Amino acid sequence: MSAQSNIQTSDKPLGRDELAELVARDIAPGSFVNLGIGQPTLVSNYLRPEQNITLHTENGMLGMGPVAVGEQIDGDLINAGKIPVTELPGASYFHHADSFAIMRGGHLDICVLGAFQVSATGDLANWHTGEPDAIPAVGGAMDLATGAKDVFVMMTLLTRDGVSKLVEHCSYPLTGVGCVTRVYTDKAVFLTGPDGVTVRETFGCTFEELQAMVPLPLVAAS
Amino acid sequence: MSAQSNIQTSDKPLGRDELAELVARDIAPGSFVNLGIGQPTLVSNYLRPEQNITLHTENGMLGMGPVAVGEQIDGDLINAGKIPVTELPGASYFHHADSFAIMRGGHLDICVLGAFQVSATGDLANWHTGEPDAIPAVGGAMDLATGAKDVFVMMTLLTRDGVSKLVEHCSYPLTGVGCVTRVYTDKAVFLTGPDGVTVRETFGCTFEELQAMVPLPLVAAS
Amino acid sequence: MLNFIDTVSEAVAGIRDGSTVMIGGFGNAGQPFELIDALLESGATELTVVNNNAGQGDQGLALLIKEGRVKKMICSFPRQSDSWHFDARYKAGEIELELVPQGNLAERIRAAGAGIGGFFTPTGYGTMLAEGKETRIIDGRGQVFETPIHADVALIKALKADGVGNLVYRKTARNFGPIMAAAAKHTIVQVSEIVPTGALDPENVVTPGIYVNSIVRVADALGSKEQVA
Amino acid sequence: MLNFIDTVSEAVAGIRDGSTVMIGGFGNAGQPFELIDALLESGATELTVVNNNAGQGDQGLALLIKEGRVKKMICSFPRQSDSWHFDARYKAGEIELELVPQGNLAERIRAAGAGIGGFFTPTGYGTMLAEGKETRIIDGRGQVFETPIHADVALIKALKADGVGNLVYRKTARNFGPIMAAAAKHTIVQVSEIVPTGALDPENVVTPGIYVNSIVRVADALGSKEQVA
Repeated sequence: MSAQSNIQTSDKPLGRDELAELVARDIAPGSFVNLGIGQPTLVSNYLRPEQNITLHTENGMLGMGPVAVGEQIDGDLINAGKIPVTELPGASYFHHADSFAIMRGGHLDICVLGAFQVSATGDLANWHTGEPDAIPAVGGAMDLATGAKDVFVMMTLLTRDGVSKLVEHCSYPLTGVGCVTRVYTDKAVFLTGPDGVTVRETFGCTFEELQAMVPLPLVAAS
Repeated sequence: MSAQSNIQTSDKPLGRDELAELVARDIAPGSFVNLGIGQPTLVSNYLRPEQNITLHTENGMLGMGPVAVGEQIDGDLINAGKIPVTELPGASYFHHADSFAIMRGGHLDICVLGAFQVSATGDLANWHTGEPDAIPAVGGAMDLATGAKDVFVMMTLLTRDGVSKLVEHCSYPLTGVGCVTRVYTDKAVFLTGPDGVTVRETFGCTFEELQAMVPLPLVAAS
Repeated sequence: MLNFIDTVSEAVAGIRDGSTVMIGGFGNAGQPFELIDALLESGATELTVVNNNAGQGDQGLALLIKEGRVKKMICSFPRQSDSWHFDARYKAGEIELELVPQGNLAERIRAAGAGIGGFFTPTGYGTMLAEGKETRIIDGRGQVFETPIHADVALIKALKADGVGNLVYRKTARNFGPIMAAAAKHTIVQVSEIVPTGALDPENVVTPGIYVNSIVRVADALGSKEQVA
Repeated sequence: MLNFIDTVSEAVAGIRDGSTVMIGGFGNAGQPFELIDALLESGATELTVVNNNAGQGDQGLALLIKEGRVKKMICSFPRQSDSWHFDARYKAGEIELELVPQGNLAERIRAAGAGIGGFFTPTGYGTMLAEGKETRIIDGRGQVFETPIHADVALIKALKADGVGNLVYRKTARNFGPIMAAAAKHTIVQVSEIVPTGALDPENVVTPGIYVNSIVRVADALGSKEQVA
């Protein structure tokens, strides 16, 4: 709608790995970060040692290293997705209440989560389809959404049916209210907040083409 | 008032050490115990190794040993009264919230506290004289009174002016409501509860003589 | 009182029908498989089970659910690729589910052990998991009132115990063990090793012996490093 | 962000007038005397101080109070045989006192670090320390609503830090350190020793580095074993 500034930074939509690389680049040095199960886990592949990022896993560890392979695999050392992982120097272990105190007490700088939908005001829906016969499972999603200083979402902008997942109001059951600060999608990066949605950059589409896909008013970053 | 059973077990009032020895003997083997500052601390002198009692100190330790002497003295190892103590095999250290979780969560079998007054229904007053110019200080008294499974009080039965500290209703500010289960005094051991006060044994007085000192109806143990 | 017990069967023998049983573990890490198997053998039923998940594959808690011993699950994440026994019971309406955000689950268990009557937390505010619950705005944030989860029994797994019941754990297998030990009336622990009193550094004890009632040694426990690697 | 700082003066330089400052220690054990002295030197005033006590003798927190830098004390046990500086200020009406049962003090500090908006506890129910507070009956017991205590800064003392700020403590000097580190926006730690990252066993870390902002080494700290013995 608003300014015509050229914020298109890629001539194609971003793939999952490109998007993960972008998120990784945007994490400030020295941050404490929790990467949600699924697509957000890819971000860890692109964190550079000089960024000095500490990864938290909610099942009780700070200083989580890469996925374990071969001889490293240890059933007592897993991440929140129950995948065997490794331990970096400077790691620490703690019990579940202490681990969630880190999340809920606002000590994580960033968590990166997948989503079914994000609303214009940063509401997040990522835990339940709302279908009557679905078995609900929430895990630590609500604690992360509510507790981290910044909540980044990674998702495709559109469903397989071409419907925007960035919405005026979420139709799926909420995970948290007004918690999402950034949305990284294959087609654009959105900054969400109480004043609405700003588009930081677009990938493979112009701002106007993006606006046509999203059913809520967007503002281009200046 | 009631039965004439002979419950006098000593021909003289008990001294502080005799009383401490009696309390020590009454603690069940294997108990976890917190001894309050002052007179209750004497109890530790009479605990026998075969009783296998574990002492808790609210500043963050289980398995506290005797007072430290000479080379043992270590400013980092003190009890709740800030006296240097020692560590026994099997000890553990923890922070203040974890330490008070032990007390408040009902995990201590017994705490032994001093008192200004105890009421007929087990109300405890032991932290504040209520005088307007007194500097109030409560420490862990309310947590102990409220949290331990059994609260034993050790005190002289009478004030220096000869007034009973076992009272119908406390006139001093309360530490806890209905929390005291036993009162050990120089003149008698009282069992308190919602149904009133039973005298287990008397020292240096008969039940009738005791009743004459205490302004509330007593029942002799049968 | 602390007891060292020879067999897992004896350790769980006192668990009665209708008990609320906390079971440690997150996924397989820290899950006390041998104690759970013994509980299955014991025949105890109509149980309310507190665990982060609702069983995986064909072992441990999953079997307890398969055999119809679990009346109600209190957990945060029942649905997994291999949670077929829970899925079947749930879809058949044969098991009750109290779904709790994982942080609320941990904090509610901790609250029970710490003597907290209830607490307010922002987690879950404005979601369907807060429906019917008391809420209030504190410091400008919506918060939900959550209550402690107490249990009759906790079954947990630790690495080592000493002679007074102090425990240490191993890596992320620690998870719910320490808070469940504190929240249950009776805590039963399976350990890989029992060491002499004094062999654990008092600075490094994770669960003090005051929280432990029964200890049984299970040398080559399922889910340990050797089993998985 | 974690910073290793050369001097206690630099470490406390950012503490502003009117700040709420948590100070670790129970009695002298764990009291960060050198950081407190530096705070005194810095001239910061109108402070609200959270500590179990209100200073002892003529050192540390007692001097801060003597010099009139403390507007308000939040503590459980101000009155001691050698708390003459607090006593004098208090009797002169020159210092405000919020008296908190020690367990409520610890739990309220922990609540701040853990993101809890408030909690109910039986401690203090029916006493004058519950006057004016919300109460309710939970499971048949009277309980009092208590709120978190947040702070701008925590000054604490630990034994060792590694390169990422993980801390271990020594014996009962641990006391309030771990919960204050989590409750303050900015945590400043004095340690006896800084060890390489990897030198602390991850199983034995008491305060993870995420809670630590500034570390300064004070080799021969007051109140350590050598000083007392």
